[in-house]
Amino acid sequence: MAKKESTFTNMLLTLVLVSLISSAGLGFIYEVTKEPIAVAKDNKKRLAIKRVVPVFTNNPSDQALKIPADNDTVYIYTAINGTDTVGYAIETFTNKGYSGYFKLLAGFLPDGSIYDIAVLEHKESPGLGDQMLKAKSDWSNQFEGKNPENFTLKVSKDGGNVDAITASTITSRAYCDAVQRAYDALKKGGQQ
Amino acid sequence: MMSSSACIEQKGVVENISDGFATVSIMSFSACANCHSKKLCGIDENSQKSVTALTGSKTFSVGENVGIIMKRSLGLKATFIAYILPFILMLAVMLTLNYTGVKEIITGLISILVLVPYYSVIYLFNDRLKKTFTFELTKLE
Amino acid sequence: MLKTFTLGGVHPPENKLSAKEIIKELDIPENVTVPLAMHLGVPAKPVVEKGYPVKTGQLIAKGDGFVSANIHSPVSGKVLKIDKALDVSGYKKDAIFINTEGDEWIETIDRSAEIIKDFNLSPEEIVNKINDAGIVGLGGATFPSHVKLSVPRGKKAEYLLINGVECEPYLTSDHAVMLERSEELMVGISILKKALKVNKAFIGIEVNKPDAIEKLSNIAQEFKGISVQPLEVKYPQGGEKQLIKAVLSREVPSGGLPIDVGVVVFNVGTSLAVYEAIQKNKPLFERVVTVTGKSLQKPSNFKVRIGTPLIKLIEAAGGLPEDTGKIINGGPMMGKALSSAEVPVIKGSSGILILKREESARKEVGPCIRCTMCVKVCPMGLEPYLLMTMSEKALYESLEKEKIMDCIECGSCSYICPANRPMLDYIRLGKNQVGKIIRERKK
Amino acid sequence: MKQWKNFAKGFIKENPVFILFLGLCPTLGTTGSAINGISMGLATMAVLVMSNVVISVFGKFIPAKVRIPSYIVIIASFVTIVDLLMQAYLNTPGPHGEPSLYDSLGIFIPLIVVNCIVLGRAEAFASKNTVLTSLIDGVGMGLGFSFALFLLGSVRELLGAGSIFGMKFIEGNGILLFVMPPGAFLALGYLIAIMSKIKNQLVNS
Amino acid sequence: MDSVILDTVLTLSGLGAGAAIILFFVAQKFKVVEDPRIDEVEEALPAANCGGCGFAGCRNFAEACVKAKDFEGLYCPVGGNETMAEVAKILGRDAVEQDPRVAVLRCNGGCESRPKTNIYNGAATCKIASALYGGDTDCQYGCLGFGDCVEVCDFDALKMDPLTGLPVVNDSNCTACGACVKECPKDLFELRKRAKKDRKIYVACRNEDKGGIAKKSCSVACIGCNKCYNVCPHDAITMNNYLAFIDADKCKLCRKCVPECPTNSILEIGFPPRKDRSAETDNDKNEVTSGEKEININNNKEV
Amino acid sequence: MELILIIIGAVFVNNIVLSKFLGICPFIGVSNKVDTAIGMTGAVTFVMVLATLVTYLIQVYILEKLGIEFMQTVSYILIIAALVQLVEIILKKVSPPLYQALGIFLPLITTNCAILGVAILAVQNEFNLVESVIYAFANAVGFGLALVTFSGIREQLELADIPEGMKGVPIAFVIAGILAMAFMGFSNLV
Amino acid sequence: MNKQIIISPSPHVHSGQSVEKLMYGVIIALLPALLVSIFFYGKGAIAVTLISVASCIIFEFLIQKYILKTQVRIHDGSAIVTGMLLAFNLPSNLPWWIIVIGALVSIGIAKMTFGGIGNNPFNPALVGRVFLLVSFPAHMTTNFPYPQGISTPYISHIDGFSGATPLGIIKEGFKNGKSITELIGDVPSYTDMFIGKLNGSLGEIAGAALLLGLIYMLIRRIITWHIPVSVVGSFFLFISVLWIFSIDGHNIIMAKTSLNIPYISYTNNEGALVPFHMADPVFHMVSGGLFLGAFFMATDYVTSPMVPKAMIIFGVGIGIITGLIRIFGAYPEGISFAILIMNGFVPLMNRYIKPKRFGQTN
Ligand SMILES: Cc1cc2nc3c(=O)[nH]c(=O)nc-3n(C[C@H](O)[C@H](O)[C@H](O)COP(=O)(O)O)c2cc1C
Ligand SMILES: Cc1cc2nc3c(=O)[nH]c(=O)nc-3n(C[C@H](O)[C@H](O)[C@H](O)COP(=O)(O)O)c2cc1C
Ligand SMILES: Cc1cc2nc3c(=O)[nH]c(=O)nc-3n(C[C@H](O)[C@H](O)[C@H](O)COP(=O)(O)O)c2cc1C
Ligand SMILES: Cc1cc2nc3c(=O)[nH]c(=O)nc-3n(C[C@H](O)[C@H](O)[C@H](O)CO)c2cc1C
Ligand code: SF4
Ligand code: SF4
Ligand code: SF4
Ligand code: SF4
Ligand code: FES
Repeated sequence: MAKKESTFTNMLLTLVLVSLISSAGLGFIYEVTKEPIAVAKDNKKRLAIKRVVPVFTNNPSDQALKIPADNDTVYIYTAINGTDTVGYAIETFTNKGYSGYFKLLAGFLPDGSIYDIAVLEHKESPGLGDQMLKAKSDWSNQFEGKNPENFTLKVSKDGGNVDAITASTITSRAYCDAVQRAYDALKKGGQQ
Repeated sequence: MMSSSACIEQKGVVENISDGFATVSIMSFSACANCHSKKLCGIDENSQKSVTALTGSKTFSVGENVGIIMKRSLGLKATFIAYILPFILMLAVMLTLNYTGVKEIITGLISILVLVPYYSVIYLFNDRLKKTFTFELTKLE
Repeated sequence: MLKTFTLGGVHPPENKLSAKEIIKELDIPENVTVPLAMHLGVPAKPVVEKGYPVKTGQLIAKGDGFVSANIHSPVSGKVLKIDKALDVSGYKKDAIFINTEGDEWIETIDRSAEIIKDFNLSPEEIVNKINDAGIVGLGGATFPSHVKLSVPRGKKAEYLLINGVECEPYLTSDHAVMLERSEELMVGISILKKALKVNKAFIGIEVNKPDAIEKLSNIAQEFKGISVQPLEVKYPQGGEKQLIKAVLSREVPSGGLPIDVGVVVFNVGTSLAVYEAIQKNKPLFERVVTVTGKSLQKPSNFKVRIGTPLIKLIEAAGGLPEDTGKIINGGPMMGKALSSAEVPVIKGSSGILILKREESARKEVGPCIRCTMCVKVCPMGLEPYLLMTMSEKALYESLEKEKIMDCIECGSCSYICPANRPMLDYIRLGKNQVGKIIRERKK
Repeated sequence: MKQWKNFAKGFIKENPVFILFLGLCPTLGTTGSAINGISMGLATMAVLVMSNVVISVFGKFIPAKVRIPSYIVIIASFVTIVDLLMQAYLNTPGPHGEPSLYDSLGIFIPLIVVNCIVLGRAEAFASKNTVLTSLIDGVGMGLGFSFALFLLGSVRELLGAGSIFGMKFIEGNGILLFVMPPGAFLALGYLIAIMSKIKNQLVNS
Repeated sequence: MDSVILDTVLTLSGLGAGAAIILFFVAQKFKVVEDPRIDEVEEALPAANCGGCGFAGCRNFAEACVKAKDFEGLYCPVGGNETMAEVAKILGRDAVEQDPRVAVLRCNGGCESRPKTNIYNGAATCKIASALYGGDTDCQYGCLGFGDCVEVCDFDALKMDPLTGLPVVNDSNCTACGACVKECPKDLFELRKRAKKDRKIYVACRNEDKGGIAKKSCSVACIGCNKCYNVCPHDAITMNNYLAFIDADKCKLCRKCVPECPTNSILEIGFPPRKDRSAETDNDKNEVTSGEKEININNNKEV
Repeated sequence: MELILIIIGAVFVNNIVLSKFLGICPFIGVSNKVDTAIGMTGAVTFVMVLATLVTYLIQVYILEKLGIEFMQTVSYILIIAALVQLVEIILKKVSPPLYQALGIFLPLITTNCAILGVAILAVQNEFNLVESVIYAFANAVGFGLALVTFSGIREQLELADIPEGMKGVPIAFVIAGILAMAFMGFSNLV
Repeated sequence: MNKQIIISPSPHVHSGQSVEKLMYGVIIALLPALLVSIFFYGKGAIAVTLISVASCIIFEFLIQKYILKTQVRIHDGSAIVTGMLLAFNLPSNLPWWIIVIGALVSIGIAKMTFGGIGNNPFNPALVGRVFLLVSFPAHMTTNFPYPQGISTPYISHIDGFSGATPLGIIKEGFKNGKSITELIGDVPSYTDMFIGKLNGSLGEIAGAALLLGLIYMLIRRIITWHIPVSVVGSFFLFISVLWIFSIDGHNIIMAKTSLNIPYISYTNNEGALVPFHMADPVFHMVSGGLFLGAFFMATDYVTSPMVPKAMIIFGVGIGIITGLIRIFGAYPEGISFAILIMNGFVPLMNRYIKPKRFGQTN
């Protein structure tokens, strides 16, 4: 099986052929995976929402209510089970983290009490600020079931009801700030 | 080995000799050259390059193993002319065009195309460069 | 502020034990061994054979080429044999063995004590006479003096520097010469001035020899163009490059010679030898040697014949102490440790130092902690720690670039190193190899 | 027997990471945890096996001078396929919202294409050997690579987070540095030293 | 669906074609690819990178072999004839054979036969010590014993014998790379032809002093008495500066010279014990076994 | 200002080698000599910037226009491979002596993952053209900074007594680890 | 009989200087600071120092003896220095096992991996310290006990047993959007900080005592002035320039806090206090580990350049990077990082910056 000679046409032909077959195959796989990829992307938000509000049947991420806040936007997703509104998942943020910006998804029940909160995006320090993650500590559990109406979203140092993460008051403050912003947006959105 | 000497030496083989100049082929190794597994990793693109060098007063024969010596500073100079300068040119053109509000695609294309005149200029300066970049040959025992 | 050189330097304890001792003449030994290689350059060729009768001062070996020097018999007697003998190099090399009979000098030598101040030879005649007399540098390097006096074409000597620094601890022979032979020394310097056609000569002396400074300063007033320059005490001020820097603020360029900055340096002993050769027709066959050491009974300065076994000097100074650890030809910083006390005095022997056993042992070597002390003390601005490591790893190319050849082997680096690293040992090795490579390249 | 040797060499004797130092970027970049490490290893293995097979079949028909670009195209295609598949099926976030496998491997998936192991094997091995041998070689090398990444990932996770595969062994955090970039370098450095020692002992005995 | 696939195909084919064109020119310009035989030759070499061949490393040697027309001056002492035959096969040339050689130490002045007269206290390397003086014994030709040679041997073929203070060559490891020959400042190593069963007879001394002096400094020194020279039936021995030298090429290992030497400075190694003199000499010989071979090393005791 | 932040970010805070783990092979392989490291940095700067420029245009004006972003990997790698070779040919054609000098001085630039990685990251960060190019440049500088520092340390270690088992690659990684740790001091600088 | 005399190359005498003497000199220079620390922190300080020094010595011994199988040279005192300096960089209430990990990293990773004393490119104590800082941020940033048995307005004002250092308080305050005027009440006065009445790591609290140590080392000629002066000087200049730029037309005045402590403050033209988001240079000089780093850690022989000119460049680099990290970075204090980063450049400096050679022709 002698190797092919490297003439110009041969080379051109081979490469084009290889490209052709590869790209055809790729295009095919792309088509096949297009759906699942879209679903997966969609699922990500859906799954996050699922974590912070009770069981729902609609697709909350389809319609989001946009509330402008501090030069940015807070999104409110409404979770509906059958016909009942079972909760609101609110994509909120803060700029006051130790490393500035981070993003939360705060779930509220229709009565305004907090159902659960998830961190979407953050750069807080490992070992300190990142204790706000569910995966790292139970700290964020203290918010569950609290209604900001009568639960001051401030760390105890500042006269609020929140116990700060050890050695991470800044993150704790920022977290409260973000949740408060979500709550404010919910209030505002409720008025709309 | 620590090489703090002012010159670099490469080994090569004399291919051709004509009045005062010898063409020597040397091995040029890829960035992976120092990696001892280059043979397993196919990127072992060592290619042969030939270098023309002054023979000086010594006499060489075809097929002889020789060393090619070049001043280290020349290497840095070559890098500068071949890579750094065009890069600066490219960046300057791009920033200027961008500043004057030319469309992005045009800016991009012109920035690339500016390399054409640059290398043409180098082509014109070839004689000068030839005088600058000279190499010396040594005998190897 | 006293003048001194700017870069580096150390100040080891001076220990000038024999500073107050006047020069004593040592008895002539029964046998002398005169090595043929007592100078830098090609060994001399013997002009006598076994059984030849010789007189004191008679030429027994002739300089072989330009950089070489004549050798004269230090005693009168009979040539016993010409054979290999252990000398200060630590190797056996050719030497002329002479059996002493009486002390009959050749007639031309003027043995009177009178100091002759006038001289009227031309510079060329002076250089020739110095060549004939076999004078080599007595400062230690034993470089043939006539070579130094023949200034190469295109260069011009402006100053003559006389090296009376004697910066090595313990040694006092130059000091003694300056004190006791001051006037002859001055005449010698005048002769050298004439030979070099220079108007100005400086005698550099460290301030730890105040009596010498005073005495020479006084006498210098009689001699035109000679002045004494007191210097701060700092080793290695006696190194010619350092001395030139200290006295004249000139820097001999790297790889250059003093003459490149218009200077020629001679040792005081050499100057005295020049006086004796020119004014008294006396070739170089004896010299002043310090015999010293803390354990020695009588540290002394002796005037001895070349070829005398060192043991004779030591015996005259009270005998070899029980706990002797090292016998050193020269000072503690640059001198050479000898493997035997039987080796003969040569032209370059300025002193014999006996160290006690506990002073002699080197301490355990540790890894370099990069404390920079060696760099700070190196008078040549080198990085000894680096030179040592590169020598160890045989990186000769890098060594050359790091200017290893500039090292004057003063030993300040090894002296100071807290990790007791034998830097100079390795630097010498490196210099050897690099020197070889350079010579090879020149070919 | 020979095939077995061919298969087994990737683990210690010719381990791509510890002995041959290939594919170091993904090795360092994806071993924050054991699971990420092993996933990256397997993804690489998938590409390696597929490209090895394809190239051992078609390699002979490719002229020498376009060998490298053709291989690159083939490999890049497989990489893209793996990328797409992972994006589709391995893209679910963890129970606490941890990033999905696809997200945490990030840029290192497309970078499989420049992993020397893949191209190197294609060039040096697959193009000269039969399909079966190439396949076994691919699996062996791929497993060796996965093993290395798994080992490094486990060490880092254990030291850095006190867990392996997410199973906690200690309360709270470990030595955090090990899950950060510097820890990757340090852990790999010492692992290489240890593994080459083991290898030398194996070779000598 | 179609448009995506079409776009994909078109884009990639375009790029592929572009790459092909570029690469074609690349290939045109850089036409010579490294001779693949270099790799093959390198593969065949022992990869010791010891420099014994005179090249910086095995690869350089491989290049030289491939490029040179014949094997003149090219020999890998480590791989020996087998390797060179293989290299020759790869290159389709005739192999050149060289006699296998082995290093021998031409000094036998151990601590007892060569009493120390000084204590050396400088940097512990032979090179530095030899620059300083002849050595810590009266013999300035002999081994200094700091083991520079041991350091440079890449093959574990040398080790210092703590009893004698001399290096010992392990014949089975020695590849005759010559590193020790280059290293020793006293020039004490010689590469000698390997004879059958690694037997050898050589004068283990380099002392060029006259007999009396030599004998005084070392009891096993060659004193230049000419006795061996006179007895050798094959003219293998030459005398120079009161020192005998046995030419390995001429020596037929007849062992006649050995008993002649009044100072026992001729060593015979690898021979069965002599019958007639066994009673006297056996005590003085220290049987050292290394591998399967038996090597006799004279233990430097005065007879 | 934006651009300066991009530069500081890529050079110090998220150094391509020490914190993003790209281009480790040349980092370990070509870092024995300081001069070569400097030269390599120059060459990599040019290639990285050029590659990012071209891939940016391809991405925005072909792949995204056609909606085939998934072809990123394939097209980038082909382009980069061809580009590197092209530069060599042009240099050779344009000025043989220059080319020869480079040949003696530098190893060939290999398409390593740093170049591809930076091209992809520039797209992922949604930079515009100028930002992408500056980003590529900054990463090249970051690469150079790490490479040159590192080669300096390794050159010095040639003279040190490294324990046998740690020699070579292991010690290189330990140094890289400590260097990466030191660079963590820059975190959050931008 | 021939006496065996010794022979060796020259020189035949030695200055008597030794590694031990130098190291014990450094230890003596560290003692004043240690005493101040023990005075203020009590048993904690003693325990941390003892654990650190002991583990450093033990690790060095074990590694030399059993892993590297080289000569054991713990007697040279360098492990003690490393141990002390590591301890000086730690809070006095650190759990013992973290200290042991730190010592293992210092000696095992940063020193012995490279072949032991003299070979390590990075400062061992600092590698250990930064390792711990990154690995155990909670323990290493916010948990510094306050001095015991001392009552200063600052300490009595604070509740709790431990907290962040003044630098940490300032950094945290700025992050929370507070101005220096609001924060200054939470930190000690300048003089208190200088003499050590503050919370911090063992060695960063006593500027005055460290200064004493520096003077001792300078007199004994253990170190030269170049590095300490250039670090502190460039740091001061850098911070001053930043500060002056950010003052931006406001007036500088000496004000008094509610506790009657003088501090530097700022007013606008109307004489009203203005919020200001940078601490003044004096504050930066007396707080944090600047002196410890500049006097004892940047001067480590092994990891600093060999030539005065390079030493100054090295020092200036440290000063500026420290300032950058303190003002802009994530960490309240940056000198450890700054020294480690500049350690990385030392080989390049050694390569390119050569001493002035004798007879150098330009
Ligand atoms: C490297 C480093 C990272 C930090 N990361 C965070 C963080 O992510 N979140 C936070 O709130 N504080 C962080 N801090 C701030 C300190 O822990 C700060 O002192 C603390 O927020 C004070 O809070 P406390 O009042 O709970 O002690 C960090 C400090 C350092 C030095
Ligand atoms: C090859 C050589 C040539 C020399 N030529 C001269 C010379 O022309 N003029 C001169 O004054 N000294 C000359 N010297 C002598 C040196 O300057 C110097 O005096 C001698 O080497 C001893 O130096 P030292 O005592 O500092 O060790 C020469 C030395 C050597 C080795
Ligand atoms: C380190 C060093 C120290 C020296 N010390 C002295 C000294 O103290 N006295 C002296 O006369 N020569 C000393 N020399 C030799 C001088 O450099 C120089 O060779 C000598 O003065 C020239 O004179 P000469 O040729 O007459 O010996 C020293 C040389 C060196 C390298
Ligand atoms: C002036 C001086 C400063 C030192 N500073 C340190 C230091 O900061 N950290 C350290 O681990 N060792 C230090 N040492 C001790 C020693 O040099 C150090 O352990 C070496 O780096 C180990 O190779 C110092 C020693 C001296 C003499
Ligand atoms: S004096 Fe000694 S320890 Fe100090 S730098 Fe020089 S060699 Fe190293
Ligand atoms: S011996 Fe050489 S290197 Fe050492 S201090 Fe003296 S001149 Fe410098
Ligand atoms: S044989 Fe030579 S190199 Fe070896 S120890 Fe003896 S003198 Fe040294
Ligand atoms: S003993 Fe000498 S010749 Fe033999 S292998 Fe060792 S170094 Fe080479
Ligand atoms: S450069 Fe990244 S894997 Fe090799």
